[in-house]
Amino acid sequence: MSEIKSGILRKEPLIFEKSQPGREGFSLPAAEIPRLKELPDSCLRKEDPVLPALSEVEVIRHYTRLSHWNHCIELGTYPLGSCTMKYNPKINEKIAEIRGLTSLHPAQSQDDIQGALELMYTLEKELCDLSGFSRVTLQPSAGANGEFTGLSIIQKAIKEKGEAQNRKKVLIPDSAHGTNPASVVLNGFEPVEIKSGPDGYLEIESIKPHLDSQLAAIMVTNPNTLGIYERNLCEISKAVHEAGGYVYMDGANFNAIMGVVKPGDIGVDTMHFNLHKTFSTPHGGGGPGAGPVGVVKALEPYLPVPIVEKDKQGQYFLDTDRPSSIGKVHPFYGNYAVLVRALVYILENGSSGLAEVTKRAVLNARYLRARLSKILEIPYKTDTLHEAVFSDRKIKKETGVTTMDVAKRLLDFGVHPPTVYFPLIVSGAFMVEPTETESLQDLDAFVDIVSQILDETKTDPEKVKTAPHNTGVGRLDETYAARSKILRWKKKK
Amino acid sequence: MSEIKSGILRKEPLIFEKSQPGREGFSLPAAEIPRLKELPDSCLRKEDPVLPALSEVEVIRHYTRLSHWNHCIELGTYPLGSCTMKYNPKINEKIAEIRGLTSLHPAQSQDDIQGALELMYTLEKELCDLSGFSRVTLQPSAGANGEFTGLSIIQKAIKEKGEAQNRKKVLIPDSAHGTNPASVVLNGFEPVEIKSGPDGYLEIESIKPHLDSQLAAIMVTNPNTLGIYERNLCEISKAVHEAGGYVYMDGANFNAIMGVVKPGDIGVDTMHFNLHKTFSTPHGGGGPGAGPVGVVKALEPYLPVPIVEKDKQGQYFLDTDRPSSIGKVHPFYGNYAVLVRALVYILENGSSGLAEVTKRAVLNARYLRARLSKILEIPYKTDTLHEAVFSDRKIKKETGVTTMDVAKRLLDFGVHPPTVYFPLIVSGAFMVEPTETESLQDLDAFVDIVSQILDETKTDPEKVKTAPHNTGVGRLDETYAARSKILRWKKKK
Amino acid sequence: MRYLPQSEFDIKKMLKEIRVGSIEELFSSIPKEEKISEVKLEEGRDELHLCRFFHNLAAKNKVKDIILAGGGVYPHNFPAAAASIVSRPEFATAYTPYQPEVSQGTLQAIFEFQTMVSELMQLEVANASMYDAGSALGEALLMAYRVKRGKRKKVLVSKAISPDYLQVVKTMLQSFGDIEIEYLPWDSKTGKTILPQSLDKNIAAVALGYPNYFGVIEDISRMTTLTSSKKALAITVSQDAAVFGMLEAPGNLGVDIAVAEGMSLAGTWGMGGPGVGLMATRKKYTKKMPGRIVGQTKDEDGNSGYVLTLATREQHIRREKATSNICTNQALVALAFTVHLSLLGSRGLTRINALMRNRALELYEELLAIKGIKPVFTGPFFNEFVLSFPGNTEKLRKFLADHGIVFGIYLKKYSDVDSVFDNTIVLSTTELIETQDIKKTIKLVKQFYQD
Amino acid sequence: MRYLPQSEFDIKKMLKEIRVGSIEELFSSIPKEEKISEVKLEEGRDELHLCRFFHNLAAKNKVKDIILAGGGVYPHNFPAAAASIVSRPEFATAYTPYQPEVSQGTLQAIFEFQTMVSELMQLEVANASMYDAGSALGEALLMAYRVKRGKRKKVLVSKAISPDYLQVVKTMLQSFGDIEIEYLPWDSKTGKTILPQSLDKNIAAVALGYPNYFGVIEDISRMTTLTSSKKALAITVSQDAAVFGMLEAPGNLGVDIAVAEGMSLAGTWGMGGPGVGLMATRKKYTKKMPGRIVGQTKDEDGNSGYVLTLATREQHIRREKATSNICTNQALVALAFTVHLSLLGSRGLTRINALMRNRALELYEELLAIKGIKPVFTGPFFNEFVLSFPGNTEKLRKFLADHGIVFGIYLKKYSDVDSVFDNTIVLSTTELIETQDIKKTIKLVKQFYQD
Ligand SMILES: Cc1ncc(COP(=O)(O)O)c(C=O)c1O
Ligand SMILES: Cc1ncc(COP(=O)(O)O)c(C=O)c1O
Repeated sequence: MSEIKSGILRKEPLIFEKSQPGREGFSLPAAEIPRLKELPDSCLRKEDPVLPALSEVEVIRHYTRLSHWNHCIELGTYPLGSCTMKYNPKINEKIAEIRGLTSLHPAQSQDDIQGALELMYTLEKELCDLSGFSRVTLQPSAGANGEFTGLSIIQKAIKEKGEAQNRKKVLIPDSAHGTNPASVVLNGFEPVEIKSGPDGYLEIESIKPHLDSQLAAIMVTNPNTLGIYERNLCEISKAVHEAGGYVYMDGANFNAIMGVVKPGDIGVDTMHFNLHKTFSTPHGGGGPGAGPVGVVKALEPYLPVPIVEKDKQGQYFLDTDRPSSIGKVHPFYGNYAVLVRALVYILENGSSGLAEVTKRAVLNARYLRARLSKILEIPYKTDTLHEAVFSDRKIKKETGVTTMDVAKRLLDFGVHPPTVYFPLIVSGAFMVEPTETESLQDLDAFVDIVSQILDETKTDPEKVKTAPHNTGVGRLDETYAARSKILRWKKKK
Repeated sequence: MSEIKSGILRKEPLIFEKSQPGREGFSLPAAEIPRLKELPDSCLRKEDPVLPALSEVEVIRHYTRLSHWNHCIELGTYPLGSCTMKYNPKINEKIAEIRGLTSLHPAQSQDDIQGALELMYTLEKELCDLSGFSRVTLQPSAGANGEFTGLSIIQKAIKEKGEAQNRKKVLIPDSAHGTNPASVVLNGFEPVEIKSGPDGYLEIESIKPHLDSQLAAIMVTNPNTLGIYERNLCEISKAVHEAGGYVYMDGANFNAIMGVVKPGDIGVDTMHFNLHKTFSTPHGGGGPGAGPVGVVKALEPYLPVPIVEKDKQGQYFLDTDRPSSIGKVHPFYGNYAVLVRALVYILENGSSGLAEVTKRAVLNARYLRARLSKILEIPYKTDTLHEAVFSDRKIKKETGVTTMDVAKRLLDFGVHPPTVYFPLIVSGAFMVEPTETESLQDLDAFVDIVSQILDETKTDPEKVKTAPHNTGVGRLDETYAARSKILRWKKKK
Repeated sequence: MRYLPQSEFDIKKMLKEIRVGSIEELFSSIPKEEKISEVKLEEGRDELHLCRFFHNLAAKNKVKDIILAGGGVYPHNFPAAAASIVSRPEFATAYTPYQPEVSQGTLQAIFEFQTMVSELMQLEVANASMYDAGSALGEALLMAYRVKRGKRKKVLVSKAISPDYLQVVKTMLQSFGDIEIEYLPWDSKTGKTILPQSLDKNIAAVALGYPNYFGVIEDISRMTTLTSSKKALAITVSQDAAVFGMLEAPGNLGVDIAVAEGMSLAGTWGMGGPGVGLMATRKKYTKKMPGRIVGQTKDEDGNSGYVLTLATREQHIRREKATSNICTNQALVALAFTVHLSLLGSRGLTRINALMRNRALELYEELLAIKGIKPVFTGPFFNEFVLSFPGNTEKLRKFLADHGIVFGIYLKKYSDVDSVFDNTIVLSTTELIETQDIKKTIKLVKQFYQD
Repeated sequence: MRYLPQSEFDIKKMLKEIRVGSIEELFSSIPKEEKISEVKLEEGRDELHLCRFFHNLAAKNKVKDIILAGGGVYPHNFPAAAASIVSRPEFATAYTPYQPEVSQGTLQAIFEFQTMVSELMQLEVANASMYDAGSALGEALLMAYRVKRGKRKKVLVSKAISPDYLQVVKTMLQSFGDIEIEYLPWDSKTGKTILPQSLDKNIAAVALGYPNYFGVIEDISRMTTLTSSKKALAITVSQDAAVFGMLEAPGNLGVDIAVAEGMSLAGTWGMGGPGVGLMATRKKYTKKMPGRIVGQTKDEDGNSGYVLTLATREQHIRREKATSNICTNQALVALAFTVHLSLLGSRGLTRINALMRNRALELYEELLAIKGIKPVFTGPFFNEFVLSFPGNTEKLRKFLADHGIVFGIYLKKYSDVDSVFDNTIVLSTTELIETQDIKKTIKLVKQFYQD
């Protein structure tokens, strides 16, 4: 484990503030006088947009310095629960840069992009094999977009059955991610919150009251956001299906069961994958991700258009002639460059390698849980898979220190805190997902740091409450931000 | 200018110390049992070399964290005199990665590497045009290797004249870089130190005593290491030539006169370029560089083999049939990937752009000199071009603070110190070369920092003497290093 | 297993700490019958074979040197300098800046992005990015519905907006259910959308392409006069944010929500994405806006810093009451856009515009000089336009493709609306097109018609 | 002028501070007659044209998929992970670590490099890198001369060392002047260097290739017995450091100075460089060693750190008394080598060795099964060997090249010594060669001889 020292961080003004008239950082063909006379004056800009004027070196220094203010996977442990911050292999990036794979225009004829079509076809097949679904659309841009897509497919299926007026309710456990209820509303459905059982499982009993003709679907995260495998899911699925509803699975945690369980085989009708979680594509500071959606045979007709097919001659083509399709969810083929990376990862590991990845992810998480639960309160004692959620109830009562304080203090040790205050059913949740790419030493170091901080909550609680202390900037005032609403730079007059 | 804050630096153990048995970071075709029985046992290793065993993420984190301990051009001002730490354009790097330019094996037939040959041919022509020499060899790996090559060429010319026994003396001004006398010795010559004149010029009078039949050559850096243009060089060259000697110019400072003076036109017989200085190729933490050598017509026959020629059909070929050549100075074609970058830079700028680069380099240096000489002692008042050398004589006497102390204190402000204690003729030299890629704001910030440090030498000299304070590690004990000679890691027993 | 740091030895130690006998036991909470019984054991590939596999795939694609097609995907230059920043792991392997104190790099860059979007659009507030312009347009319409508190249930949407976007919008609004889309046809002469004389009271918003899919510059002011008269929202969608180097900013024309696609300036246009949807609006609508927003704030010592703010609009706080379900957005593409615009400055951006414009006019004029090639619309265009061609247009495009030219987009596939679309192509240019490329194209077109 | 941050406004301000009227005046210290009178004003190229220019150049090269040639340049894999570290500007745009407190990244990496070289060679001390193995061999011979205090003026150098290296050595020693080279011929049967029965007293060193240019593994112990008996220094030079995954380390065979080329493991082998010369020696010779050395030390608080050390050997301190003139070395290539070996570990390195070895044997055996193809030497080889071919060897190589195969190195050009070199080729393999590549090659060779 690396020792923490303190070094120089350069605080940058905004790039607009560095701008100096007359400088330029571009290299373009020679200036020409634009031929604008054919255009009505009303179309033309009267004032140039205010953009930075700087030389290349100044721009590079600005963003290089800014980059040093970020924590990232390549600097250290990043155990954000539910986010699966695993290492992003470098070979993914190298292959995604191959010009012949990406420098393609959607207007090119399908003959000229056979490689790209084959790539998408192959990725779809791999995802089908892993999940047990019969088809997968690659279009959705992220997990939430996948939820929208899956729910739209369910909606369409319901509509085709002539039940659209009635079936509006979507059941969502209280432990679900915020995108679930938000997606339900975006799809014109009505969310119904379902309480998790005392052991963190979804119980068939709590579903039963809703098994009626208004039921559209249930959205289940499996393993759920406590890291617990929903052992009743099969039974619940059966019940939901019998009631005429559908089962949507939020696949954010698919990394816990990949190679172990195929959701398509256990009653799930549709599910999204997060390629930026399970399949190692970089999170990019918040995207782009990709949220492909798998469906069972019965829902195939409703998949977004186009989908990639292969004809008898082995030629790939885009099938747009799908009359029952929900339409498009992306103007083109989704976050294609992300798809490339995911396929590299899948092919590098192979299905046997991916199953091993799952095992190691769970091994790491359970090890961390075993060690951390000696010092932190774990509200659900149930077995977990890829992550574990702790609570600050006890420390808070005893010392006044909250999960947020502990999180901020963790920053001082060069590791990223876990996800905090989610899921909502755990008070002061501290949700740890180490992923399989952390070493035993990293895990032990993380435990040691948490342990040290817990000691501090007794010996020097102020230190924890006022953390971070080593990060270039202190704890930032979020209330002030919301109140003052400074959302862009403006030229000082 | 960016404000200095302090942030986290992760101190890494040696990678060997992180190693854990059983881990691996490679992805290679499946293991095979090597067929070794045909080999005598004495050829075979009995014990594997001790190398780190780590996963990819661990290796990446190790070196990414280490990288954060470095200052570099892209983080801030790096005004190392004589080193020309200008910004290294990103387009150089991108083009140098084009597979078709570099994935070539020297055993390929010349027909199959026409692009690479044309590239080298073009670079040679460009360097000839810029310098006034009739031919340039691209083989030398760095400036010092260029010095060796140029001197070998001179030596060969002398030999061909039958004067090899006599002509052994090479005159070197006392302001010269250490590589100059070292190269002279490596070439079997005898260095003779020449005192610089009171204004920092090389004076014809100090040369005269040596203009005899023992004179092999004079090595002149122009502009010299004080940044002063050697106004007597033409006259000196004539005198040297008349005495039967040759003129070698150390072209480390060619960036001060590129597009303004052609050394080949003013009496210089041979000169090296530093592509990693003048032509923007990255310094790489100390290389690889490239030190092409230009020669006048008369010295052409002695150039290293091969050289690239173009035949009447426009085909490029390697000419190795050069009976008077000194031979090779590199096993292949020199630091080829560095040559690629230099040509990108030359073609992006064009000759007019390069002349402008020179002007701005001198402008920046003179501006810095003008401002710094208000607060620092400048021992030579003579006009300078691309750099300026200051002395610590006064501050040292008054406050006990040395150039080294000021240099170390500069580190605390996130800028790199200038070259220190060189040239040797200036006591406590502080040799500043900003290069053209620093902005006015960067230059002003540098002056402000120096000024603040000079104030500190009066108000708080201890702070300066014990600097740096913000760099993750304090002033390192070089004497201890030399004494304890710990030059590699060893397994603890 | 280069990504798995657990050695056999580590595993033993860990299992002991967990108090289980084997890794398999860790999965005992999963009902046996749900576990995959027979795993297809496909082997992985080593790095060498992986590279060979993907180079083979790449060889099955044909990269074209001259791309005269746009339609939302404009092959702009993307400088090596910008690419080098985007690939820094400090940016690429971080996530959403939930912990601002160790995410100032990402946060400040997004704040700069918001400022740029706001500047380009001349609208006060921009968010941290949407997936792409198509879904952003859908979100804008939903936002208008929210601004009107769900009381206006109809939106007027130009049929001359990119059909790729319209299909996404249609899916979104259909799923949402409570909003009716009325499509506005275009004038077959001008190519401009036919706006109604006045608006019904139940109209929440009107949306136009700016420029539209045919490259025609719509009468944005006419729309905004109309919308403001009935307090509806005026929305524009632009297929390439670059045009705002020279085209009047939507905000200055009275637009309420401007969305645009940024990927063409962000180096990610290949195969059409990842995109980055830009969205800007008036200050008063801030709380109705979807997506993340970064704001400036300070720490206890008064040091300035940046944080995600106004999160009460978002799903993780408001859940079913959120303004959108978006969570992961397109941050790295937004960064690429930001760094590129930082290098360009307004001078670079207008330079690009001049080149786009002038090459487009050259192409337009030289094509029209060929017998039988005709303009389709009279409306003004900037760098994208529609022409009709004699003979077999598919053959022409194929002929040119075989010579390395992507000759626009064949409009036939969108001909469900108007029969004018037989043999018509929409063409466009960027600064990557040189005069010599146009000469080559013209020569080949002539050759095609002569043969 | 994207690299020049000075605006017109800045320039005015700066000239004023300098107190000159124009930029031209800044050059007034240069005699007028020395200034270029008429400057050829060649325009620069913008990024787009620059890229086009170099892509055109690249198109004039033929990249081959199957490279069966070595001769000092071995196309090993270079993992994307290693490349990503090397391209980090923190490493690439720093210089020689003159200020150790802000160069710990470079310094620690070099210290790790030195450790690896020392481990591979089993010699106590390694330096921070030389330009390439050829010049490193020259430096090693000069070092031996220094160790012998200039009193032994002759070195014995095997003629079976790479001719590319020998030419560099010859240039160096010829220029130096005080050392005579006596070349040792090789045995035309075994391919091993013929060592003398005993050494003269004036011999400072003996140098062998290990393996030699023919791939033959020399009797290193015989050489070291010989040298140690006369207190001369034994030197080996290796064309590819990778072989020390399986070949006995020079240090264990009694070698005093081991040099090797590292570029083939550092991803920079294209066109033969930048190389990186590895050099290791015994502790007692440290002060005679050329090049930079990094050592461990501490700061006032006892924190460990790394610095350039033992600089009194070097030109910047000792000037004409330095052990070498080397200043800028090959640091970034050394870093690439270090990161690659860190990823490989000894398991990866031996894996590579097994693949190199096994493919070489396959190729060797399958070629020998073809009528008329014969081995040239009987000495043991590892992954590089010499065969003689019937018919026109140049034609054979060309035929294979046209099918994407670099079929070894034609030895004809080194035939000044021995006529055995008509129609002989030295072939080698790395882990990038697959069995299917060898099959393809064999098929084509057979086809060549059938036609
Ligand atoms: C459980 C769960 N569901 C859904 C999502 C939404 O996925 P995305 O951010 O890719 O839209 C997340 C993301 O954090 C999640 O953790
Ligand atoms: C004046 C001068 N000459 C020669 C050299 C040696 O050049 P290189 O380091 O490229 O060998 C230098 C390098 O710093 C120098 O400054």
